[in-house]
This record gives sequence, C-alpha cells and structure tokens, in this order.
Amino acid sequence: MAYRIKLEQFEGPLDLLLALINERKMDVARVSLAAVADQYLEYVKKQENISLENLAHFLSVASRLILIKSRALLPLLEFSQEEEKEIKDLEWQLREFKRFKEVSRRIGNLFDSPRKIFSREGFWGMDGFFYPPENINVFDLKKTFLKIINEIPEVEKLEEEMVREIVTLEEKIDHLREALKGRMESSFSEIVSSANDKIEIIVSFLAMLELIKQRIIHVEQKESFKDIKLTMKNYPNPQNF
Amino acid sequence: MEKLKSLVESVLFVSGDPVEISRLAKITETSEAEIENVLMALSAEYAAAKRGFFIVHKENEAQMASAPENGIVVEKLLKSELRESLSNVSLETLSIIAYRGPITRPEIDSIRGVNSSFTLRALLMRGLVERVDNPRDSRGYLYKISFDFLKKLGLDRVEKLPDYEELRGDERINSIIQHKEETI
Amino acid sequence: MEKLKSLVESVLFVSGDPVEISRLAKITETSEAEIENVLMALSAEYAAAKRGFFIVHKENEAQMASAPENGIVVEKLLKSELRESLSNVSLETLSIIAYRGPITRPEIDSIRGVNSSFTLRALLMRGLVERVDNPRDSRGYLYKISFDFLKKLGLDRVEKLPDYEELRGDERINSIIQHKEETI
Repeated sequence: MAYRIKLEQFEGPLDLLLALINERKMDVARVSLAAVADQYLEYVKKQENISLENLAHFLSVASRLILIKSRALLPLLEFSQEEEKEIKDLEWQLREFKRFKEVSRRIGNLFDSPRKIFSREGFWGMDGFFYPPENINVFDLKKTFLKIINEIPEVEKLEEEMVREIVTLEEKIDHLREALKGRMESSFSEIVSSANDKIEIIVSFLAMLELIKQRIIHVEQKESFKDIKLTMKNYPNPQNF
Repeated sequence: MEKLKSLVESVLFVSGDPVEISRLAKITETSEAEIENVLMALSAEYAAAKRGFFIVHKENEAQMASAPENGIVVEKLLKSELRESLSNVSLETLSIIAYRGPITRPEIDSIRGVNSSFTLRALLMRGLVERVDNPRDSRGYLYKISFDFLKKLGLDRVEKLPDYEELRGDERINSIIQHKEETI
Repeated sequence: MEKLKSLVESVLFVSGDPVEISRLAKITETSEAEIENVLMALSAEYAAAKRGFFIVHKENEAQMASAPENGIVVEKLLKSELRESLSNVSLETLSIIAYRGPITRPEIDSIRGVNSSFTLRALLMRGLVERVDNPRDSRGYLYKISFDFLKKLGLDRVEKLPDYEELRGDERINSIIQHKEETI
C-alpha cells in the first residue's frame, strides 16, 4: 500500500496528505495527521521532481506534521500559541481541500454529461456599423501594446522559478549532519545564518528536526524521561524563525 | 408585463451574448427590478411548458440559451468536436472559484495548498473562468466562473451547483486568509 | 409533439442561420412533414402569445428571428452595444491586432492570457477590426485592423504605427505565442 503511494504523483501537499489519510480510512483529525507524518516525510524526501515553489508548500506542511508527531512522541512537549494555530489551520485547510476535492468530482460529472446549454453566436447576421471610439490615437495603441509586452516576463519568470535547482530534504539532512559533527552546541540560527531564502531555512529546520527525532527515538530506549526533556530544551524553539 | 416579456425575449435573442440587467432596463425603458421579474417569469414559463429556451443568469447579467435537456440534439447540429474533459486539478480549481468566487489567486492557492497560476491561465484561455480587477488590490485580480462554465454544466444559476449553500460559506475562510496575509 | 417543438426551438435558436427542413428532421429523428407541422404550430404560438421570437419559413428552410414588432428595441440594443466607450480590455485586444495582425484568435488569447471571443466580436461589430480567412486553417480566421479605423487614426498603412517594426518583432511576444498551450 505504502509503495503505491510513493509511485503516484500528487498535485500538492494536501493532496498527498489526504491520500495517505484516506488510505488508512481515517478522518481528518490530529491523530490521523500524526499517524501519516512519517509516510509524508518519506515521500517528500524521495520526491526529486517537486518544483522549488511547490517544495516550499510541501515543507511548510511537513514542519507542522513534525510538530504534531513530536507531540505524539513526547506528550509533555508544549505547543506555542502560534504552533497550535498553525496545526489547527492545517486541519481546517485539509478539511476544506477534501470538501472541494469531493465536490469537484460531481462538477466533473456535470461537465461530462450531455445536459449542455448552448447559446447563439452574438449578433448573428446583424450588420454593425463603423463607430470608432473618440479620443484614441496611435500613441494609445502603442502605449497599450507596450504595457502588454512588459507584463509578459512575469509569466516567463514564473516558469524559470519552476525549473530552478531543486533542494531536497535528503540533501539538506546530509549537509546538516556534516555541519553538526563535532559542534552540537551550535545554535540553529548560526546554521541558517548563511541561508539564502525562507525555503532554505525551512529545509534546514526540517532537516534538524529529523535529526532530533532520530536521536529522541534512540535515547528514549536507554535514558530516563527527564534527560530527554533537557535535550529538547537545548534546541531552538521553532517560533524563532 | 406581456409586452415587456416579448421585448426582453427579442433583445436576449438578438444579443446572443450575456446582457446586463441595467442595459435591458435602459433599452426597454423600465426598472431593473421589473427586468428581474420578467426574467424569472420567462424562466418559469420555459420550464413549465418545456420550451426549447433557457435563461442563464449570473451576477448582473442574463443570457438566453437552449434548454439543457435538448443538449444532445443541439450538439448534433453543431457537430461539435470531441468533448473535452478537464483534469482533476482544473476541476478542483474551478470548483473553488465557482463556490467561493470572486476570489483572489492567493485565496485559491491557500485552499489548494499549491500555486495555481498555470491552471488559472489555462482556464482563463478556455473561457471557463474570467477575471476582473480587484478593487482592493490594484495589481491583483478577482477570479470568477464564466457563463460558458455554467452552460457546460447545464445550470442556469451558480446557486444550482451541488451543495452550494453548504460550500459557499465558511466563516473560517476569512481567518485563514487573513492569517496568510499577515505571514507573507 | 411537445418534445419535438422544444427540440426544434432549441436547434433554430442556436443555429442563427436558416436550417433545412430535411436537416431538422434528421437530427430530431422525425419526418419532414412532422417538422412542417411543428413549425406552423410554433409560428402560431409565437404570434398568439406575442412572443419575442419569429419563424421565417422559406421554401425548404426555416430560421428563427426576433419578432418584427420589437425592431426598434433591437436597434437600440445594437446602438447601446456599439456606442460604449472602449474598455481597457478592448483597447488591449485592439493594440495586439494593430501591431501583430493579421493574427489568429488563439494567438491573441495567449498574448493576453484570457479568452478574447466576446471582445473580438464587439470590435468586429464596431468595424474596428476585420477578419479574413486563414489560408493555413480553413476553419479559422485572421484578424486585422480595419481600413476605416486606420484612416480614422490618420494612417494609410498599419506599418506607420509608432515603432511598428520594433514592437511587432518583440521577442517576448514571440516567445509567448510559440509557447505550447498547457494541457489542463
């Protein structure tokens, strides 16, 4: 089952999340989000052809899932108000997305049905007459055309952005693991001080949470609860970025 | 009223395209309220007598069209080419615009969780969606569904969409959009 | 009979052009005699109820038109459509046709990023642009600035528009036209 999910192409983070939850036949709720968090991260890590822009969307959902997951692992971990709100927003967003995804199937059925309405060609068979607009000269035409031309690059820029080099979570984790070797004391803000943009910060943050998570799981088996909590406290509060 | 009904029928027939209620009122020299009454009366008559006409009504415009139940036969006349269907992504975007429009692109993106620029552009070029200037943001647009969209669905009003009332409103929509704006 | 009346109404309404009786019979799967009966019945109904429609029945063809007694209002509609001041959307389309004409509608659509059917029709009706057959596509047209409008602008040739060569050859426009339409 999980294997099938990995092969599919999802149009966005909510689509993926919904598919994972539906596959387990769960409702959209916090407990289901916690249940599918790992699978979601797994997917995002392995996905190599997510555009940079969409990667940001995938990652912002991932960061919230990690929060939910951490809380499931560490019940004493407290959410800040901001985090609590972000998680609530995600739950709500997912429910909205689900509603529209469901209704869009019915819209699609209507669209494909033969119950179509047709109109006539406007003013069919009628002769118009020459009625030129007043106050329009050749320079208005030039100005308007120039404006249209100047608006075109935006579309192209957007395309370029879509094909910009893609940063994967995997890549970033390796990078961070190297950077962290021997300097576990370094703060998150130091690590991201060289980040180029918001996306990179999010990726670094996620990568670090992944590392933390792996350590938690490891430590949990050997040490007492109190120690874990102390470990967590040494890490930056996500609110700071 | 009977005379006015006849005039409205003629005007909508000749125009073929959607006509603004205000324009109908002006050229028939009556009030917009009266035009609305006439349109309702005509729609009801056409439905009751199972006529071949149908009035599509959206915002402040009305368009005369053929009855949806005659769609298959009219299609034979037009010999319309292969029936194009829409991808899931397009259908989702269209649904959001249909129920929540007029709506901005960031609002659409926030419900879908991804960027909708390309889908929107394709829908605009196909004439299923139209855009108008956003009075609250001079650089942005508001998107809404077109008459063609309603006609392809066989509906005379956007309110006839499945579960319209239920999906139309969500008090939380405002809060999340506000939240997005603050964080961007 | 009622169903057939409805079908014939729909077909004649959408067609605009006269439709042959034999064609009506074929697409509604009935006899020509039956179609003749329906046309007579519809004509009588429209007259008795003073509807806004009218059926022109000539030899072996039938066409739907607006009721002759509503002619004045129809005329007013035409004038009010044509005398509207040019919207930004129309001006944009007009400038594209001026600098890039002769140009197809899909090309205009991709430059503007929206569907231009309505705008083009209005410009055609007003005599600001004209369309010619597209030698490369038998079903399509090419649009160009009308000679009358050029004259009104004080030009004898479109090439005399300011910076014509430079703007016409702009790479950005070329790139967007060549850009394949996204499948949706």
